[in-house]
Amino acid sequence: MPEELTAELEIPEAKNPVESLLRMERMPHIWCPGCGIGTTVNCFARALEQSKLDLDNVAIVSGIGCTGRVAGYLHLDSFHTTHGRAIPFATGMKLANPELKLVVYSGDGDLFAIGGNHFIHAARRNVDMTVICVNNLIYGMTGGQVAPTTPVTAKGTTYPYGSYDPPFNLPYLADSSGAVYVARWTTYHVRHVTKAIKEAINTRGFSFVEIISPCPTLYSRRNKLGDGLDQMNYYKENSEIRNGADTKEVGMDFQGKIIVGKFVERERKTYRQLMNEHLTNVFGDQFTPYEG
Amino acid sequence: MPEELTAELEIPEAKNPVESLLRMERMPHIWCPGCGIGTTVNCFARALEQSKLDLDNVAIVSGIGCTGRVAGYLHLDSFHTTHGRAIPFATGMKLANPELKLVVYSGDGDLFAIGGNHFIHAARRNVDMTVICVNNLIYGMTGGQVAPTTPVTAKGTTYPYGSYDPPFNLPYLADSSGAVYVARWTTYHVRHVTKAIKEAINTRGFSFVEIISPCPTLYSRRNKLGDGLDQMNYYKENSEIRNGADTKEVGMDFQGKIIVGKFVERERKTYRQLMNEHLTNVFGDQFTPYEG
Amino acid sequence: MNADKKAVLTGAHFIDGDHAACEGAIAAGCKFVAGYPITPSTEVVERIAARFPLVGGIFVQMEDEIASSIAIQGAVWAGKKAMTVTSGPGFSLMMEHIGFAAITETPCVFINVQRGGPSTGLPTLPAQADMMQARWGSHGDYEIIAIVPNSPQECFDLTIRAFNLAEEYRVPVLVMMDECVGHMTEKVEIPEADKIEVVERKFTEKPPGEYRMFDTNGSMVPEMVKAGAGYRIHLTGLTHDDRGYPAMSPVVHNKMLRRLVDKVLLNEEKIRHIEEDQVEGADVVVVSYGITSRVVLPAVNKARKDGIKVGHIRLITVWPFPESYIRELAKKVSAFVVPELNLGQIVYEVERCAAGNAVTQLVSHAGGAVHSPEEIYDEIKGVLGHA
Amino acid sequence: MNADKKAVLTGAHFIDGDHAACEGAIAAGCKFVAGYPITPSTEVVERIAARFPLVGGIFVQMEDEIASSIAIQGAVWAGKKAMTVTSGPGFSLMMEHIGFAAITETPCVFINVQRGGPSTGLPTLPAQADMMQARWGSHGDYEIIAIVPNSPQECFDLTIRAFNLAEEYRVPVLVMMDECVGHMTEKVEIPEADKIEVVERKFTEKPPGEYRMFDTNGSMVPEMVKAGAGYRIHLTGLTHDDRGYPAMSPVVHNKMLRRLVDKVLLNEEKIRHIEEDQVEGADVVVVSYGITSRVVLPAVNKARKDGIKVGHIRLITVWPFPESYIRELAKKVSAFVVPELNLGQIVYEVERCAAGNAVTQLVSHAGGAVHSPEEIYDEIKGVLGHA
Amino acid sequence: MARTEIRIAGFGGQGVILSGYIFGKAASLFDVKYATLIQSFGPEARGSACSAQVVISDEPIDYPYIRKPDIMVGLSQEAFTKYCHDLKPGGILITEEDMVSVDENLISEFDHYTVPATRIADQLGRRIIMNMVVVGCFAAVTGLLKKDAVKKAVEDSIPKGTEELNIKAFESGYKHGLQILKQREVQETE
Amino acid sequence: MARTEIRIAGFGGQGVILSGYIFGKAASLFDVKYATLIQSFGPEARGSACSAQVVISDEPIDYPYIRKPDIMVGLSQEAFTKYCHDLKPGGILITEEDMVSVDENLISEFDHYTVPATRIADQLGRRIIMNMVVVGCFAAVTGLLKKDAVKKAVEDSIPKGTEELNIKAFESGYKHGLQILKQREVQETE
Amino acid sequence: MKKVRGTVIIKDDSCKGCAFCVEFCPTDALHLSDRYNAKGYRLPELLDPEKCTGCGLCGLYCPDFAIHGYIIKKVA
Amino acid sequence: MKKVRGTVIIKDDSCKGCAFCVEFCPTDALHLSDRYNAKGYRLPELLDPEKCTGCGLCGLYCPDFAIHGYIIKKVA
Ligand SMILES: Cc1ncc(C[n+]2csc(CCOP(=O)(O)OP(=O)(O)O)c2C)c(N)n1
Ligand SMILES: Cc1ncc(C[n+]2csc(CCOP(=O)(O)OP(=O)(O)O)c2C)c(N)n1
Ligand code: SF4
Ligand code: SF4
Ligand code: SF4
Ligand code: SF4
Ligand code: SF4
Ligand code: SF4
Ligand SMILES: [Mg+2]
Ligand SMILES: [Mg+2]
Repeated sequence: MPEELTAELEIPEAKNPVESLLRMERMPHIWCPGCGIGTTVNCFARALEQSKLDLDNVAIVSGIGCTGRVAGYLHLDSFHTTHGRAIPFATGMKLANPELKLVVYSGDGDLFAIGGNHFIHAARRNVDMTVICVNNLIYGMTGGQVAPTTPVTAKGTTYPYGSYDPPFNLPYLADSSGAVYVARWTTYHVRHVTKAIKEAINTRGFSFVEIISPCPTLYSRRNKLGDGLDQMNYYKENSEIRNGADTKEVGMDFQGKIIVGKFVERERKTYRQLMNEHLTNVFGDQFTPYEG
Repeated sequence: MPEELTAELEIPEAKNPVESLLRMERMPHIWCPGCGIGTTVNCFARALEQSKLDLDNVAIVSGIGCTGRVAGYLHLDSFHTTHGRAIPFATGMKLANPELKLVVYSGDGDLFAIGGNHFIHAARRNVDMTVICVNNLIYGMTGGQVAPTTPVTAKGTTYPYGSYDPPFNLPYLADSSGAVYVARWTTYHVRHVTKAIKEAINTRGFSFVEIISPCPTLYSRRNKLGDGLDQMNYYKENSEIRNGADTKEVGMDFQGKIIVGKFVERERKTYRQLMNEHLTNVFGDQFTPYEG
Repeated sequence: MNADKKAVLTGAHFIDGDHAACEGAIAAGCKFVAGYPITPSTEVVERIAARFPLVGGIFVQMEDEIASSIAIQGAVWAGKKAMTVTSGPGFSLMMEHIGFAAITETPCVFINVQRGGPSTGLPTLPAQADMMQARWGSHGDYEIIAIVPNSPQECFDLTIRAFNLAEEYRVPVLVMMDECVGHMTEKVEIPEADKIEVVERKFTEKPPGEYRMFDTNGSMVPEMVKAGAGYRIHLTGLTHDDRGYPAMSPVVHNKMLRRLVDKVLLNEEKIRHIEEDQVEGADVVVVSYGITSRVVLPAVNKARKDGIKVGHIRLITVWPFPESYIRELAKKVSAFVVPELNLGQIVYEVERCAAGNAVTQLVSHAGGAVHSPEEIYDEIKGVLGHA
Repeated sequence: MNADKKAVLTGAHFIDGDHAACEGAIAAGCKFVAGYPITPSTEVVERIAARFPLVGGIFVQMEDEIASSIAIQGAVWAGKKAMTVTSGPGFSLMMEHIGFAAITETPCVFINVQRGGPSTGLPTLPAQADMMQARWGSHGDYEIIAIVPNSPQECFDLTIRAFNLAEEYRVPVLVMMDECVGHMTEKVEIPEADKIEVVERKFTEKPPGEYRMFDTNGSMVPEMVKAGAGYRIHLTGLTHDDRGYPAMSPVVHNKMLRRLVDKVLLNEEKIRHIEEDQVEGADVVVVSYGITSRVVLPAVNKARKDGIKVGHIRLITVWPFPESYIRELAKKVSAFVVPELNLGQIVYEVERCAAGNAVTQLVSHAGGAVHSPEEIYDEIKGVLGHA
Repeated sequence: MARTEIRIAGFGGQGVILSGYIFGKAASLFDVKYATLIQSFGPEARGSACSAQVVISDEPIDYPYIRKPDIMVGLSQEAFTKYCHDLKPGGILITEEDMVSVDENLISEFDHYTVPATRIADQLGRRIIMNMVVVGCFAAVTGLLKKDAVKKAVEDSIPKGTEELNIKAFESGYKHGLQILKQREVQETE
Repeated sequence: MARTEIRIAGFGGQGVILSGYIFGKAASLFDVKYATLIQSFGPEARGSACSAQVVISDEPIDYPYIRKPDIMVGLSQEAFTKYCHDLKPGGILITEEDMVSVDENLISEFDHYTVPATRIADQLGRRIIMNMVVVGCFAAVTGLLKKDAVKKAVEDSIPKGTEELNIKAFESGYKHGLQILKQREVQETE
Repeated sequence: MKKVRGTVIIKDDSCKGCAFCVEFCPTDALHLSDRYNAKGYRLPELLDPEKCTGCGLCGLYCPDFAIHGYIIKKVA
Repeated sequence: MKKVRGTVIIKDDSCKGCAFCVEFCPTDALHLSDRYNAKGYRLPELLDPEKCTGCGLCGLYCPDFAIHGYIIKKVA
């Protein structure tokens, strides 16, 4: 900051607003230059702030991966579990204490490779939680292997000549499994991401936000797509906002168009609502609702 | 058979046609009176016969469950694997020997509870195999617990006051994961089931046939729905054939209408086709296609 | 603390071991159970599912055992007591999360109703062949506590004890039942709630600023907090320092691991739970556990009638293994006879601790049924050349 | 049989242990690899993925380790040699399928590149803490073979040996590497294809009518067939009879289990692979394996210079444990020193077999790094009061 | 009373396990004895021959399975054939009169009683309570447990609202048992 | 030659590991020595300070890690600061001239050489080959390995098509190293 | 002479009396008889041989592989 | 006097030079300077203070929490 200015100004926000949500003692974080994960954390922090939730009641659960490290940097009750198992951990937590707001924050490999079953089952049950997936189209933490999101022809270390393994269309999978809120944005769309996260955590039930995010170190470099900034510009130029799009239609190709937007927003009773209503029906007064 | 008749007749088919496909030395089977699994086996046997496949090249893979025991009764190369893992076993087998025709034959719990992830991933990859799911809406083998297919309000031992756990709509899940052939029938529709299985095994890619089937011992009895025959009559009276129906619309309610039919039939390259084409593109002559 | 009156089914019941274990869990204050059906354990969760709506608890049937074994840990960090229940194949799938519970010091209970293995094996018949798996089945070094009931009554009693030990030491506690005990129906006396001692979780009294997650303040077991209490904790399965933060350092790893292990091993005498019968002055001592301990009795009685000085010890807590106890005993007796419903597991520990001071003789039964008392009798006689 | 010329990368290479293991697998005739990435093992499958399209093999990245560990068994029954590769957390997830491979006698190879545990632990740093898990991690009784390389060269050599042993005994064979060996780069000499001995699968020559799947005809290992060959076999993870059919009977179970275990244990001497150094006449013998065996050398040399009669044995095959060998040796030496990158695992076996005839001293390092030679030296000196 | 081993065998749906459960419960909750019930589980046990094993004793029961039953109750031919060889020579054998035909040779080896339980149940209006007739007969002819204890166990083990019918069945069975005993006494006196 | 321990340290992207790989390969494939290379892995090792450990010896190498390196190559300030304390007193220290400033006190403890590798690489047209300059300099000043062996290892370890440039860089580094040695000789002679 | 086109074979031992065959025979040719097999299951029987067309549907339904129908080639 | 509405604070140590802030500042107020931090990353800098509106977008983009912009309440 130019010196002349600082001298004469009051500085009302000398602290980066995200910092109040971070464990600053753990900075710098491990993410690479130009990695988009940190950007998503900014959005998440703003969304949380705007949501006016009591932050003491927010619990973050991550699996394992570069994105999985998010939990460790957030100054919230945060749980860095095992690879793929953030959702069932969060399910246990949410069912055991309905007062908690559960946010699962993890990577595409974690949530949809090893963790795919938990995702579809939690969505089916409509357990009240928000799942944020930072989709960098690759396994970052382990060094750039192909993920079930990697577009065909893109290279990863395990498909070094280009992948021929057709990827999932995540919003479609979420939609067809029963998620009540489904949106996709990229790290370029910081304001949309913020809004989407806010909407998702304010939605009762299983909500899902996918954020396409650059992994310069492993995805872009190997695929000769430049650095993080190049990916961001690709997102900027090739994203098409199509709110309400049929999720069937939003699959992604290698460096093709990215359909973003809020795709699904619907009402469904949560697992706990269904349970309480059903058991009250059956037992009337005798039913002892779970106090916790 | 009335005695007068037998005396004077030539009996051209004294052997039940299904017997040539069965390990008769293992009969009687373990299935309860009125259980529909045996009926599906009849259909499967007919379908296989009609398909004119070389039966030595057909491999059956089951998981664990009442339906899982099918593998053990079929006189084919048959594999009774672990609970939920029939599909990845079959994936390994098919990729290792493309000459084999792979049929996964298992229960709803096996394929969609513990095995759900393998199902969606194999469908995504479009590994060439046929998955036959005998959906009795319950875990039979373990004694009648609720499955991820059990309709809400139906009782299982683990939701003894009626389930409030919303079930999957299996054809929709299969469809959205990428299956190239998706059909649902009931054990009442024996001819349709036969035809569907035949079509499925003749389709290249990941095909899926769901067969709704009675479990009198555990599902019907606990839910006061009578015996196997009562369930069959319910299927007869409440099924509606709607070929080409949007799979989104074919979810099932407790004793409600059952939409049956062939829902999906589409073309997609199989995993192996994609692989061979891609690697040939990359390597030309240097590519050494897998000889197996 | 005593058990919750409303939840405890005080009185005498004729129920099987699975159901008794369920009642034990409820009496111990368990409020969350996640499970996935598997023979011969399912009756535990079936009863839980029937009972919880009336006593205030949540049962959820998860999509598999992996999910169950981590969901309970989520519930624990939400402040509840929780358990899961399974048998061999499901137990194998839970191994990763036993390690997670160990490294995160998450108090929780796993019930394994053992059946014949390996793999699908003999689903409806008993075995004791997951005993070593209970200790060694997850990767890396860690210690757990494993206890083995031999009757429905003990399924009740020891499930309570399991929950109590879990809270006391912040370890996963494994209740290693078997099909025979699980499916056997006997009288189970459930005491009045205020006669049941229940160990409550030791939540810290420190305010958020002062609390450090894995700082034990000189004791071996750190105090807990729960999510939503304002502590803003971080929990990880990575090697971590006192604050709970990842630290990829051999030094931190060493410190963390040693405490995880020591809090169990150095407290072995306190955790120890052994039933002794005429061990004083015995020539031969039978070392048994679980259902096998009952089959031993007719054999021991017969041998005693023959004039053989035979003692019997029953390991109720099998892990941590009562190492010093067996070491001392080995110096006094000539032989150990170790009957197991497996091809030899706990006998390895007995033999090791005997250190050549006493002969160790396995009486192996592959499972599917229990030993005949004669098999055991023969070894008691044979081991010292009485035959 | 010899290796396939086209596939073998004959020559001297400067590569790491992971890559060497990949080359070993290819040389051994492995044609199918299913895997799921995990540090520090991923380089094995990454190289496989790069090499297979050029030598005719299929690599598939599965959705998780559970899928990988069963997909390879499907491939084996389709007639191929197959393996999977993982590290701690993934290894824990594979436990159920190690049991399945054991009971179905499916020859296959699992590589576990050990890292610090439990749980996520120290993902990028070495340990030897899955050694007991390798033997006991799946439910039920069974035996496997586990071998432990200490250099990239051995990663190559022993991976071939692993495939050969798998075929010979029809068991899962576990190659228990560690992060240090896996990521260490050294010279690896790959011989000419016709110098590499490869054991081919023993397919039966009996016609379909006469062949019984698990009839061993007096040997201990039944002959195999593959799917598609007209035998119409049935394979199950349930307890099964000679035909491979389920038989829920303790008698059948006993027969089946004893053979599964005996074919490994009774052949222990044949499978045994030990490197001995100045054991004859030694007072103290260091027993080591894997990377630790290299760290031992400077310590042993120093102790010898001090005049201590110290021998060194390195276990290359750790499971089946060379029980009779250690038993005999214990009678001749005063002490064993057992350094391990864990809190004590194989030392339990050494101590048991020593049976009080020799002192057994663990030198434990929690992992994350290797021992310093001094730690080991101190124990060599200390154990006999030389200090 | 020393250890008494009992096997009840029939096919699924006959209430075999419940019968065993009632004996065990009667002994351990309403009489002053110990009891252990063991049953077969699993799909293999569904439908076809199914059996309950009960051990009753004055002392704590160690070995939980039965090895040479003192008493056997056979309710179906298949089950009877499968298990009858185990019965201790001289042991008590109770069979359903219409369901099981017992070989002459065997009868002489055992202390044999038959009970037309199905017929009696049919007369009472519900075949399903056949097993309570058997329980009643068992109580009478074995004298192993106090009648009251068994009756209480019956009441305590059946669905609410069906007490009357079940107790009627029990009493009929008990009466039938007493009658046989009386006849025998008469015969023996003669 | 006895066991020689070498550390090369810098930040990610500088080709630190490749340099170590080349030394090891040169020694074990193209010279007649043994070599072991160990590198740090993982996300913690990405970006920031990264290091390669090489042991070279005439005899088989037992202990694979370095403990007190005989030689250290420092390519970034951060890495240098982190690792320089390990270096054996009197050991050879090679640093990148523009990237690393070395404390006067330290210089006197070690046998210190600097190489303007980045500048030289820039002159040759591609900064990325900076590490080959370092390798060349290392070969010259340490004399540990035959020059030819190192050169061959360079050729054998780089992407096809880049040989010329890399060898040029190597030769420049080598020349620079020889020059320093010569200067020293001169100085010492003086 | 009667016109018999088809008939069925029933394996008494295998039947479990579910009555699928009886219910779904398109010509109502079968009925549940008064015979029970050794396991106590009530057996089906061809009530009216003339009705049977030998369509085989009973066999396609039978979960116990206990019945199968077929067309009679040669009629006496 | 210049009209300065907003400004940014940059933490040099945290920056990794990705240039997200520079690229996506809606008013192009930032540029990559010639300064490098200790880790060798090139640092952004407020090129034209007048342009900065204090919209905060740079901070929302910055993956390293190294920059944040804000509206100046009191202008000298
Ligand atoms: C059971 C298990 N298997 C594998 C791993 C290794 N592993 C760690 S993170 C990861 C994938 C990470 O990819 P993703 O979830 O997309 O996160 P990213 O790093 O890309 O943010 C894998 C395979 C593990 N830790 N545990
Ligand atoms: C890992 C594991 N978990 C649980 C089980 C127990 N189990 C066996 S079959 C089964 C479910 C069977 O349900 P389904 O697949 O619907 O088959 P069905 O019996 O209804 O045909 C379960 C949970 C097991 N064998 N293995
Ligand atoms: S590897 Fe990729 S995802 Fe991981 S921190 Fe680096 S850039 Fe981000
Ligand atoms: S339990 Fe149900 S599914 Fe299983 S065999 Fe019996 S009827 Fe069929
Ligand atoms: S063959 Fe056809 S017509 Fe004849 S009995 Fe069977 S179903 Fe009826
Ligand atoms: S369908 Fe089969 S089992 Fe059922 S009644 Fe007919 S013949 Fe018997
Ligand atoms: S606050 Fe807004 S205008 Fe100012 S530099 Fe940042 S992005 Fe640009
Ligand atoms: S966005 Fe952040 S890390 Fe990137 S250049 Fe700007 S201040 Fe530096
Ligand atoms: Mg990712
Ligand atoms: Mg089912």
